[in-house]
Amino acid sequence: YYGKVIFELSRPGRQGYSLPSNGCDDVLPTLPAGLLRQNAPQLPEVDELTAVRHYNNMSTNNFGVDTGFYPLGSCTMKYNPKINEEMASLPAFTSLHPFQPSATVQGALEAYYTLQRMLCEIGGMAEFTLNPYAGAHGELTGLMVIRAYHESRGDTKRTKVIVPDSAHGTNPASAAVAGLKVVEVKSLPDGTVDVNALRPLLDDTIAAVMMTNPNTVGIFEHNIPEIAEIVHACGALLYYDGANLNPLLGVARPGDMGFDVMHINLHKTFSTPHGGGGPGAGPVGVRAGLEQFLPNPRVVKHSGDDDPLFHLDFGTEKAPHALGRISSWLGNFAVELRALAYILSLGSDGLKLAGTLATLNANYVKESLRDLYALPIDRVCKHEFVFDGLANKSTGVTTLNVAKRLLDHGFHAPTIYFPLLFHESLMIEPTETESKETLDEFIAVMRDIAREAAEDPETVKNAPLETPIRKPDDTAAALNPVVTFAELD
Amino acid sequence: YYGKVIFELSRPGRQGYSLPSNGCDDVLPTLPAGLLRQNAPQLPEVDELTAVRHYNNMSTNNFGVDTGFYPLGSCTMKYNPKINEEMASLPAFTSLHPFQPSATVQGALEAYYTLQRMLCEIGGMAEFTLNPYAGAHGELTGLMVIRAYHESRGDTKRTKVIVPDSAHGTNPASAAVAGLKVVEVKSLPDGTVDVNALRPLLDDTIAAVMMTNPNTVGIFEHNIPEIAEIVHACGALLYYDGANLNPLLGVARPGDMGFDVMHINLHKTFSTPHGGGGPGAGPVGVRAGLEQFLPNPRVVKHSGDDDPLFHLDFGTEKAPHALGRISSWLGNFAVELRALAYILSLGSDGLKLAGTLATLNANYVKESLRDLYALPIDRVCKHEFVFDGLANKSTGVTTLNVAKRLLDHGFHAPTIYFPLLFHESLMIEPTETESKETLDEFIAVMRDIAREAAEDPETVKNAPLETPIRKPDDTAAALNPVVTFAELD
Amino acid sequence: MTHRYFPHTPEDIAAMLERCNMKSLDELYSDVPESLKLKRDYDLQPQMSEKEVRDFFEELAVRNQPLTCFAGAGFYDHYTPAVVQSLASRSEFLTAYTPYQPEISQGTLQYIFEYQSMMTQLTGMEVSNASMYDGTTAVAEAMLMAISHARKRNRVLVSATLNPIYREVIDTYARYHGVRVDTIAEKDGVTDLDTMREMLADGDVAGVIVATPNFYGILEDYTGVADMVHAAKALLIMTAPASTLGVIRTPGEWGADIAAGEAQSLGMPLNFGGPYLGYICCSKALIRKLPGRIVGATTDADGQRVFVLTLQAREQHIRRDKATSNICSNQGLMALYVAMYLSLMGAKGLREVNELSAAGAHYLASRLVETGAFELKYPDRPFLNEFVVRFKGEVKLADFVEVCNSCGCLPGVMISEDELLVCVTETRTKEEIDRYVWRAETFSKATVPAMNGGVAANEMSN
Amino acid sequence: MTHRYFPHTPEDIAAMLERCNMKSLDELYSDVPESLKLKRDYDLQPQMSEKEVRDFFEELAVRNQPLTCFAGAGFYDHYTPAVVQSLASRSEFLTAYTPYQPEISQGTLQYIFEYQSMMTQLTGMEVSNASMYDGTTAVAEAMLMAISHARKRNRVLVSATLNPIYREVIDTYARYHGVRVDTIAEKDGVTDLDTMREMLADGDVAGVIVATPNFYGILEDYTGVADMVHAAKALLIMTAPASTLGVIRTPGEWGADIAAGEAQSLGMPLNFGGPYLGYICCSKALIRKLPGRIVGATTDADGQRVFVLTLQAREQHIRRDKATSNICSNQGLMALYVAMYLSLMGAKGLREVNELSAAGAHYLASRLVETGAFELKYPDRPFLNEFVVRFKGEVKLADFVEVCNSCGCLPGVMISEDELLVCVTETRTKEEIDRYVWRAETFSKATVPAMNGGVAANEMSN
Repeated sequence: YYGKVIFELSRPGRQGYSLPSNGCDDVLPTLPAGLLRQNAPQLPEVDELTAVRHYNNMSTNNFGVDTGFYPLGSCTMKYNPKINEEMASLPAFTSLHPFQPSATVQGALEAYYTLQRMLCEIGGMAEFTLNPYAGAHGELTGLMVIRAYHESRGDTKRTKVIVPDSAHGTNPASAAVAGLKVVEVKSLPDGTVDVNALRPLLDDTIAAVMMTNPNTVGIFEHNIPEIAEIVHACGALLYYDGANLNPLLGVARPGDMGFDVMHINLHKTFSTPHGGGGPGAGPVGVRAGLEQFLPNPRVVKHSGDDDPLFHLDFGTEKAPHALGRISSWLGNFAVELRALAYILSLGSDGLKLAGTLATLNANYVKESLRDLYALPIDRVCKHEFVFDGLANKSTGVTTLNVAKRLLDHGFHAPTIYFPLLFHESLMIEPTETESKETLDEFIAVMRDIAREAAEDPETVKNAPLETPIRKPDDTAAALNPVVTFAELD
Repeated sequence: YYGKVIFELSRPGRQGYSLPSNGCDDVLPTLPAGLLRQNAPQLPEVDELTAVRHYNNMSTNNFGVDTGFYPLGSCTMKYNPKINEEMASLPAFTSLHPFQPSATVQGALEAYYTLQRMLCEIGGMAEFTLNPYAGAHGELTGLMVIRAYHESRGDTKRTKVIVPDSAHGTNPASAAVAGLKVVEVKSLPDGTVDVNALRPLLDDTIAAVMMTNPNTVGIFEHNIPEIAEIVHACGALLYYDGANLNPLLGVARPGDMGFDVMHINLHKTFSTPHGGGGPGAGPVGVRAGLEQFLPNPRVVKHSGDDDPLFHLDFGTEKAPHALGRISSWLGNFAVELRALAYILSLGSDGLKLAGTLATLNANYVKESLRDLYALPIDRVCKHEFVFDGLANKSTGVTTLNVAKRLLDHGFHAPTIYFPLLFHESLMIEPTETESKETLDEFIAVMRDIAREAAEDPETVKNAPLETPIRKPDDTAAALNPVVTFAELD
Repeated sequence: MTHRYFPHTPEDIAAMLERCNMKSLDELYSDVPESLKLKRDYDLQPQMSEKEVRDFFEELAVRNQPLTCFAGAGFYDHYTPAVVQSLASRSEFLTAYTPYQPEISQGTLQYIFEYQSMMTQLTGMEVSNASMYDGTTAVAEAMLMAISHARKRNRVLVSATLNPIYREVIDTYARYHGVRVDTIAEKDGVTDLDTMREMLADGDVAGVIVATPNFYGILEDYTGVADMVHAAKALLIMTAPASTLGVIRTPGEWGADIAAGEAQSLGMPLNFGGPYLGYICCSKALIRKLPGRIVGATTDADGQRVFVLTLQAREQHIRRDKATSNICSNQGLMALYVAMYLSLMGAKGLREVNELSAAGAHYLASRLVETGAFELKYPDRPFLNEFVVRFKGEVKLADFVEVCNSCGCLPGVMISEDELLVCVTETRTKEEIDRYVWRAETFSKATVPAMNGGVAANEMSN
Repeated sequence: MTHRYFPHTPEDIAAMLERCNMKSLDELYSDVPESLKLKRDYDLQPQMSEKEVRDFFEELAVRNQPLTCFAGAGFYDHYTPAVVQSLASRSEFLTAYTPYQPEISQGTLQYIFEYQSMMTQLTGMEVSNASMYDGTTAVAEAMLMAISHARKRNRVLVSATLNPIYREVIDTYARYHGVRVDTIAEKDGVTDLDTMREMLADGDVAGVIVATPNFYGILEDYTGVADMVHAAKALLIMTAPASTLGVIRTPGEWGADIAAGEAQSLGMPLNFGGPYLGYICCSKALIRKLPGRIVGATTDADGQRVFVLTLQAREQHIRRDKATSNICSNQGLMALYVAMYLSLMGAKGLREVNELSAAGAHYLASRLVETGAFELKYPDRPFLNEFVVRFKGEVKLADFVEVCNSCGCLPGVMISEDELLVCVTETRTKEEIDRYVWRAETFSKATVPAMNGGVAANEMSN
């Protein structure tokens, strides 16, 4: 047993809590028995120290950004500043009920409003909503905005979305959830969208074209002005997936490139912690003319003398075309506070530097390894780049092997087998918060692995060798899913 | 290199801070150059993430109570509740300057006063000061109180302190710092003070007798009433070292046993975290009649209607005999807050249970291992007990070997080679917050080690085998001390 | 130029550019057409020191007014033990991402497994995913599961007693996904089961969505409903605030196919709306329709029991436009909150939470009625810890709410001009409840209408 | 009876008692004479739930008034980066004890080694211990070092410009240790070196204790003092608030033998007086007189560089009554604060802290003088960020202080009826300073004496 689950530490009669009495009579017994549960749930019974040790020690089986280098491509694993955690934990924010009257939450509303305006400036957009909970939720919201726009014009034929073949899986999946059909457009060998392949796909059934720029192989889509022109010419809107915004901070804005709708992953570009898979946040921005389609509620600022200054707009009056509500309230508010703290900390100068250094770090790693790893697209990259596995294909060592061998050396693995453009994709995104020394160590290990693959391929194929667990049986897990403690023998 | 030191991660030009400008002119250059330092100190230059990773990963080279069982005898390594950390971190406490007017710190003063009163009740004393910073500092303060008492009576011959041979080193050391000579009294084979050996030592040169009860071998000094009587009869005072108060919570009070002066280690009995060696706190209590000798400042509560209610007394008026100031202010205040939270959480019932279960745990471990380890004192113990190494002395396996072998099994070692009564002391204090399962695991490992010592003594002698570092060379360290980075080559 | 978050010294930059065969940082952007480049700085302030950031947030914070909370309406002021926040902030949990590399992610994988185990116990269902964004989107995705499961049928029935914000989100998802949503009318605060039966008979129903306790806090009796729904070959989707599942009859016991809803009540602070956590559990038969990540147990090369992400073939990164959902990042860390909260509370603690909450709520309800200022809207319906009162005073309920606010109290959520949805949790003391009652008493007797008639009252939706 | 901190179930207790051949928990205390047993419960409340504990402390907290701090007098409101508190709360650091087992304590040992390295850099001395309790006890123990080093000589000279609370603690230690403490008079705010020379000539001096910046904030000129002291075979002990050592001439540069003082200014919150950290550094020749723990580097069996507690033969647990000091637990965790604070700040950051503080202080001093309400007590003495002003107003200084307090400001520490010791750190903004000045201006012009004449003013000692 690598680690017991908490149920295995449970003993009847232990307890890890205590509650104050409120001196009121217990009324549960007076409720109709048929409306109450028959058996207590099987939950652990542990004292406080048992729980503390359990989760404390469990945490040490995890690797985070604070542990070491985490070059997971497309995920922007940059440093998450501690001050942001502290600010988001101020009781005057954490204790607010969402339905408190606006007059009692002016600070919170101003935080939301301020971040909204900052994102507009950064994205080159007219308006933002912070309500979506994650990147994929932002995509869905953005596509709904686009559909609302077309519907408002009575343009109901537009039922398709074009996505590049290099796109992240959330793009087509979001389109499907939004009730749109997906049409894939091919990429050129240099990784950019093939404008000539795109042109014939564009007709009056196309609601939107989804792109990310730089794209998932880290290449700037330099044809974007032309693409924007032909997309708009056919009456469709251009959607910007903000997953890769980081390298463009301070340099170029999606709005200026011709994108109509966009989302931003606050947990990537604006450094909110990834939390083992969320909570993130996926604010959605729109260009002028599309504001009225954003979801409700919205935070609005009244004119100068009004008190209170910030209000909630639920949409009926001002935005009859709004797409409705896509989340409980104003999104993952505490995540938004962290992003606000980050943007304030960096400021206009720091943001530009972040983008530039992220790009520098990626190119540095690329140039330092290109002789040993296959570089299918040999161009200046942005925040990330993709190798197609080892250059020497004769060893039989796969990208998976390389990734696992990296674990043995104390690094998190890059993203592997994505994008789907290449068979052996190994997608590396160092981010700007990594030092040259860290990159040099990573480069040295990657070079060692390449050498080892040639000289002793079996060792690499058997990797990882040093991790506390090795080669879990994924097939067995999927064949006979055991997803709860009750199902364990 | 097991771990680099932060200096080795430094690069000129990096920085991990930023400061706001206050727009005032820099005046440093206008100060006389001869009063300023000539060269900048050699300190690290690192960015924030480098520092975070460094200290984050450094922490994982440590073993704490939250990691696992820590049966370090005489140190009472019980669970440190998280709520206490949170309460002690409330900004309305942490931001207070010590010299703020009393009217602006009434909550802080009340916290101090409340804890003071609680300790009086627990210790059976008339008055407490929380000003001493640690147990040893409390001993020193207590001995000064005793000297101040004798001096106030013109009784100047009393220059000696009697301590048992089983006493912790701080007892004689504190006596020496307080300008007193140490006379050692022997223990009986059962670990208790030999009253017959004590009696002839008592004369009019004795200022105090220092004892702890239960003593350092975990045995209750059942002759304490008689001892108190003869000590008092000779005009000396009886000092209680509170290091071992934990098992007596709710059961017996030093004041009721005849002790005149005592200290309490808040970080032991009242569960403030040990912090790798402090900060602790060593409040000192006195019986009625000795209050006026306590150090300044003191927190006093005015009568009912006064506003503000709590005041600081600096001693001149009310306590001309006070021993003066022994610390900057009111001790380690944030540590006191934690102890207060702990006592409130446990309450009268919980405290008694703590003492009882600590005693139960110790006896349980003792009874479970007595066949394999030498038990020099075979009596009911209190919170801890001492083995004199393995029962089977033929193996050559020492207490040090056993301790190191425990590290291989994920346990912290007990206290070893203390008390000095036995050659191979192995002093085990489980504390009340450990579960029977944890104790059973420890017992099983201890039994395995005893078996291994018989069957394969070399393995045990070579322990630890599994720790990240092994057998550091203490002799080399002491022979040629390298205590700063500048001294490393 | 430098920043505390960036380690690059000028020497580093020079050396790195040289490796890249570049002369300046600008060359890194040689691929970006000049016409697209922003020729100015962002119109934002320059970088702030940490102290200034702190001052900024503290200045915002003082313009919030934390209130003693008698509001629920889906989000509850339960007590979170200090351990939860303390352990969840461990950087190994906080700064990791999706556990793609199980060898160095057992921490995340294991707490998700524990979370799944606990949520299935609470809901009485067989399987759970790793979390959804929140309750509203969890129920909306449950609806999509039903649609996907039904293949051709395209209609969903939703009880009128469901929390209206859930309904709004359902409507949004349904509208674009092409789902028809029909409302099952309510009768005296509960779902009209006769209407439901008739609507099912109309056919084309893929799923039925009901709640208990419902939006009004009423415990509904769904006896026979599962059979009725299943007879129509539809799926029954039930929702409840997760904490109440410690005592109320579970979706599993009612025979539901999917349990989905909000788990904020299991240890998450109110946080002005998020992050929260949506739970979604279902029968094992539906597992391949279940959206999001799922963690399963397996063994590793050394035979150790370990945990991995499993059944990923359902997910967006494999199935793309055929995926069951587009969810990718979810609320991972909040699942840790739930796992730790439920570990500490256990079944007994969760029961006590509900007992105390219900006791306080029933006490407040009867005392409020006694004041004469309020009457219960549904006096004959059983409720747990939330109830609707109708204001009988001469002045406006909004004014009462405002007076309460100015006294540091949030008396509930106004659900109409004269109706207040009131909630009591275990964090409310008798004194706080009595002060509420006293305020109601005083206010109802006051002849002068409330103070400043400014912007009033709680907003939930307009 | 049970408690959330105790894991014992009734079954556990029964099984454990059985192993001990006992029938009841009472038997565990069979060795305690009945006459000594407490026959009642403690007169304390019964156990509290965590929520009640929280409420208790929050109720206390509201009766404290955090003030914008212009007070120093040994304890300074410097800014602590969020990283420090966040990392110091890692349980591996927090819940460990003295690193007796180096194999599983390298975390603690390494940060102490770093701390020692940094403090020697700051003080300009060769070696440092692992920490003392605070500045006052560090200087008192430095005095004991000098006494121990001198063997027969038994007299210590202390400058009158030393912080009086340091002097009080020194006097206490000296009194019981049999040390004679004589005061070197001050002249216009600085140590009178002529007097010092004469007193040294009287003989029997083991050590001389001086400060810079001294209690009045004045940077003293100790040129020639080390030679003078050493000529008398005494040790020179110097003290300075640790943060100022980033810019002022160091004890090492002045030729001191021991540097000892308070390091609270290196990242520790004010915390109403503690925990702080006393530093004590000395020449390598004195290392065996140095009290407390010392960490040294060595190698392990595999040749790795590792850290251990070293020179333990000096310490109380070995030497007992022959030990150099009785210190055992020290301020371990606060050494981590210092190590992290200085890692982040570096020499440049520490210099900026001092630049900003000094700039603010000099600005405030000149503006206060301009108001006409105050004059500088030592107008010709150089100061860094702390200075003494004399109140010239018609009413009482105590009233001014009280007015400031009521406006949320702590204007300094009153060191006499009409003298205020004022400090500015980098955390004070220009606006805050200007508001202070405005208040002084307004107050000095006001004809009415201050409001309620209640309990006034700052207390430091009576």
